[in-house]
Amino acid sequence: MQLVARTNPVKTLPATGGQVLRDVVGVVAIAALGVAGYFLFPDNLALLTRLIALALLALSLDLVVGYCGIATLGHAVLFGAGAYAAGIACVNGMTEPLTLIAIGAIAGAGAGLVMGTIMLRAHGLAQLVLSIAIVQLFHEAANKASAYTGGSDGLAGLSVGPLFGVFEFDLWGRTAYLLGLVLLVVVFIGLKFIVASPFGMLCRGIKEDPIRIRAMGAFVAPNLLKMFVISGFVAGIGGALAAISTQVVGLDSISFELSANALVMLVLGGIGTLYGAIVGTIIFMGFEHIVSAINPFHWMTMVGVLLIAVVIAAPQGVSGLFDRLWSPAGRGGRS
Amino acid sequence: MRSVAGFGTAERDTSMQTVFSIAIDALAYGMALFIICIGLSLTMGLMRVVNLAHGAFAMIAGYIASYAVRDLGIGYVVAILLAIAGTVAISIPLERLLYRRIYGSPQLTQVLMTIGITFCVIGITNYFFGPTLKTIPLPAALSQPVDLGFRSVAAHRLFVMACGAVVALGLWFFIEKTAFGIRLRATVDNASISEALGIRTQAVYTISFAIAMGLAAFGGVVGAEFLPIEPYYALRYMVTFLVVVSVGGAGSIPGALIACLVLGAVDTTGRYLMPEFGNFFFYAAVIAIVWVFPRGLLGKAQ
Amino acid sequence: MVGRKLLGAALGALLLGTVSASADTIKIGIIGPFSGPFALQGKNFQAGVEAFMALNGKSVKGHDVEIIYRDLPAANPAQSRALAQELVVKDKVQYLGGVYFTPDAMAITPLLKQANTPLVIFNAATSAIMNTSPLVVRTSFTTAQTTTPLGKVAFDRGIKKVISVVSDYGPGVDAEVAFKKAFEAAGGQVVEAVRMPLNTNDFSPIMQRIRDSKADAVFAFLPSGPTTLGFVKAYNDTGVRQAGVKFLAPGDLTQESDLPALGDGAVGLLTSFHYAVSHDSPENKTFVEAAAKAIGSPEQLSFPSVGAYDGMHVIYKMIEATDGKQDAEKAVNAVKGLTWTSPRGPVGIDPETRHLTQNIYLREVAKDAAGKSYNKEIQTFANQKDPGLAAP
Amino acid sequence: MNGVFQVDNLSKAFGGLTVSRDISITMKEGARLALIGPNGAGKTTFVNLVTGQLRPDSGTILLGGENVTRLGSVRRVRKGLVRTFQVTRLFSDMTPEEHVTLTVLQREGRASRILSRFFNDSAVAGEVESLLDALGLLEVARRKVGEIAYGQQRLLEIAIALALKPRVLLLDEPAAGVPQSETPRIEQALERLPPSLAVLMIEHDMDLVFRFARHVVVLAAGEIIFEGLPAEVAANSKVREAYLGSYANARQHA
Repeated sequence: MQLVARTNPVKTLPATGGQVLRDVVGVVAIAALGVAGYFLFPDNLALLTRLIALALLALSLDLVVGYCGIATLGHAVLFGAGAYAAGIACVNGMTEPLTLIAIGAIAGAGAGLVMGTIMLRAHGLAQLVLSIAIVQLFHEAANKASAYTGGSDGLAGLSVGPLFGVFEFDLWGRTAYLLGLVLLVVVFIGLKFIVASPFGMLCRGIKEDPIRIRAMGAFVAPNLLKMFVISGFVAGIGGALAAISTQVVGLDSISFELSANALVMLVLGGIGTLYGAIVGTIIFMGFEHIVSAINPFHWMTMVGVLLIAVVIAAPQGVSGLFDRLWSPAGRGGRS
Repeated sequence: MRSVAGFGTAERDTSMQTVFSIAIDALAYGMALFIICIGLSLTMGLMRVVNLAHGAFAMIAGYIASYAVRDLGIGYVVAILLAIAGTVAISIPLERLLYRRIYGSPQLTQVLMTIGITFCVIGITNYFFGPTLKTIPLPAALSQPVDLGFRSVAAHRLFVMACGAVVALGLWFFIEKTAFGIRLRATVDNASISEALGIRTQAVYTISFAIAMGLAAFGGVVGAEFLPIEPYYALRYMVTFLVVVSVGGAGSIPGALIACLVLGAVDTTGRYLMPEFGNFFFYAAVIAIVWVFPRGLLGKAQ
Repeated sequence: MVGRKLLGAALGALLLGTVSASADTIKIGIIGPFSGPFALQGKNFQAGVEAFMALNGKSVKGHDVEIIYRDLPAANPAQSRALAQELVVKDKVQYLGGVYFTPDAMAITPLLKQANTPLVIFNAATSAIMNTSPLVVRTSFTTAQTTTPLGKVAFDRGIKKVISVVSDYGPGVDAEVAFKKAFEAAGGQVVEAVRMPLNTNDFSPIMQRIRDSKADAVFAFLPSGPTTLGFVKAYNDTGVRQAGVKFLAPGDLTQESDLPALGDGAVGLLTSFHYAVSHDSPENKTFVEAAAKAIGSPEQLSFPSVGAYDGMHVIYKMIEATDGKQDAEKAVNAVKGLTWTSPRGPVGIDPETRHLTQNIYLREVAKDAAGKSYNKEIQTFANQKDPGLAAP
Repeated sequence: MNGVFQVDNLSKAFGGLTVSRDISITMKEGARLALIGPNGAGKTTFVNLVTGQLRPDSGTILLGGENVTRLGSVRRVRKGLVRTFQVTRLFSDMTPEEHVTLTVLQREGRASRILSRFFNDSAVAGEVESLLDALGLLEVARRKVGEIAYGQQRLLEIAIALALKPRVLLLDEPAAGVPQSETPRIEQALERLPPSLAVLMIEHDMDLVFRFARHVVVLAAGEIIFEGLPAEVAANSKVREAYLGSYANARQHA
């Protein structure tokens, strides 16, 4: 035991600080961008609120895809669970917005537990297919349970009470937007802590090599499941935010299409950084909004071209491109 | 007494007929799926590309065939050949320009690229051909019902089954028994050694891609009676194709065949017995199969 | 990263901020599926709007009218609300119109009061939408409205037993319920009611069930497009038709834009609906001419166009009544009880429900002299209200 | 004979092919055992059976007197049965410091914690530093593993294993793939392993085996054919026949 017992190292490693500084800058940038959005686009707040809800979904997806290496095309299950839970609670008289957000988060976490339990059985392509099957089943179940969910007509008639009893969710959507922005920043900071925690490192390790992690004496499946639950919590917040701000929950919120969109946004922005999730959502939704306003009939081609262009110009996603610009010397080795 | 017994027999006959009838429907649907999907199984299993744009190429073929038969008055068989040739001709430059960049890329990058291609194809099709359904009129021989004794079946369904069998056998022979098949498998196993052995791997990839697209085209045209051609085809059935191929085990011809037949049977039977829960059956079967065979029915270990 | 994002934001502002209102222009925001799987219906909205403006001018009482289209490819209430909010707040539209899907309409109605903006629905066909806001007017139809007369007519034509087969979603269930009620009230019997998933590709097992049910006719409802085509094909191919089982459906199934694809297989199908492109009247002739020009090829013309056309008529009347001032309540009150002759026949806005009262026609798919399929109107049920709203 | 690690009559067959037959090994504290044998003798299978990657068909594995045969691989690691890999299994995007820190935290049951920082415990940091220092990895502690030399990666494998404070350490070819110039560093690291630790090493490099091992077991075709002192191995005719002869031949030809 001599190796371990020795306590006076010859050389001492300096403290780590660069990453923390970068993250502080990043969080401030997100908050500043959000506030800027509030003043620059006062008439587009509903759209921006939707963007925030989807950014939360993309962030949640990044936890699973980017930090655990689990590809999923069914992540909307977690988002939809949050949206429907908040929606159903609201229709049944629970109108306090923060409570609704909490209900959504818990429902999302529960859905994450179910989804994770099933998906962790398989690997690779089979896992992807499981995720698709699960989202289709949930979609179908939500359609069937129309007495509770409104089925394909959507769950309407949500009248959310004012935030803190003061701020109404009105036409201009200021309350919803600011609530969303605060949630986003808080969640982002929380996630930055989580991915930098021992647990976050462990998950990164599992992503690269589960056998190595087992040989280190750590269980793989329970940790991945834990990440699924956290991911569900975040997606559930996103879903509840969407439900509160639009006052309607539709089947689209628990669909394959939404799952695929979220994955596209995330990969577009770059996986495994958390920033990529936000950047990807802004680019995808912003681009879609602009081109579909310019030409509502044939904008899809332009979105396709954008995706192809990103793969060619920045295979690591847009934030990967940014990373290369930020430190041209440092990260050349990533492949 | 006799009448009761007679009634019982009649009852059993009807139920047997129903079982046969459902089996025939299931077989036809499964085979149609197989023809469309097998090309995707090749690209995913042998070339390791998750080509979500597979359906887009099947759709292009459908448009070509529809145009050829309806507007140019060309015969059905010639139209099929024309559609295959046309689709392959469109796909080769795309392979050179786009797909070649994503061989060996992470799956998610491939997903992004091929979804992008799908969006473009949909947008362009919508622009030039409009959003309406396009049919491919069948020749008289295929549009008549054929009497099988206990029921009549559209001749086209029998044709699809025959096509499926031919494709399965032909492809198996091609990959297992021909010189090109050997090269293809060698390239897949280890591209750099194959290259050292003098195999032109780029050419092998291009040809394999062209074959996969040709199969997509064939499936798109022949299967159009089941999956009608319209611009949204490429996205509408993307999930079905992906699921079927993965359940079978990417790259395995018998795997894809079994998956199509099993899922076709589950789908058809489920929709007969309890249509209101039709999708539940299909996806529950998918989950069950993947649960038991985490690599797909006949998928190879990593 | 900050720089990049701000650059993006600035670019966005540049692109989005260019539309500025001139004082004398009244803007109308139209939301519809202009791309995606339902793009054809969106195109029909546009054709209806453009046909109306071509025939009635682009200004009302000296106020210029400007249309802003916003794409909503599939049912997506969150997106719908965001688009409506943006149209109201940013683009300053005075009227909202369009909306193809029910949940999308449901997402917009809570905004109307605060926005002081009426919504004229060109399509979304669930009865309940009208109860969610007093500022909604609808110029389309409801599934119950178009389906109910079919129940009686089926019984009168000697059909006693029917199997109902619908897609398992809101409109499908509405259709099933409405038909069953009307048919059983007339004395018939619905022997079986099957609801199948929306994304069914192969209908042969359903056809087997229809055969097994020994019904005289099948009542069907599916979303238009590929599913309808597959269903009608299976009806012909599997011998259900040859076995003498009649086909009854609301007219959504045989909409004109699908008829070329349905081909000979559709001939003889019986449907009930509020509008056929072939409707024989001078108003319709003018309309079809203008709308066909707007949409490019006349084969793509279908029922959403007439919903949009009449919707524009209502909006023009609203502008007239308010003289260009934004007053949603006054505008809606002005059109309550309004009657006019639409391309589909005589229509009126029911002052109670704000839904359109109109004729429903029984039609049969037939071939014209040139061999083209069309919906031939063979019977008229005059002045039908929405039974879904009449009896809540 | 009771030791810290005892394997009794371990057998495993894949279909009809027996890959391990009746293998019994006992190790005491401080043991230095080398497991050698020609390619395909079943050495790595043996490690996989012992560490729980594979289930044996029969036989028992005792660790400190406790039967661990039915435990999963993770639980065995937690009880002190630790292995390294023949081909390095490391996270190319992480640094050696991160690898060892993660391992130490995991050993202390803190690796799954969400609400704590990765680098904030000075005791852990001190232990990590001394481990890295002992294996000569301090100067590359903050480099990404993908960028450091292969020999250093092999050393990191050992550092990770040691960070788990094992009772029994299984080294699967610690010098495999390491260039000649870097082997002395590996040897040095092996020499300085804690004396009380029981070490089982699989190795092809006979020089390393003779220098390191106090006891040698020879495996051929899944069976133990020799067990004894290193000095006796070369003299044993069975071993010469089954292994050393062909091995020497192979070397001459190579």
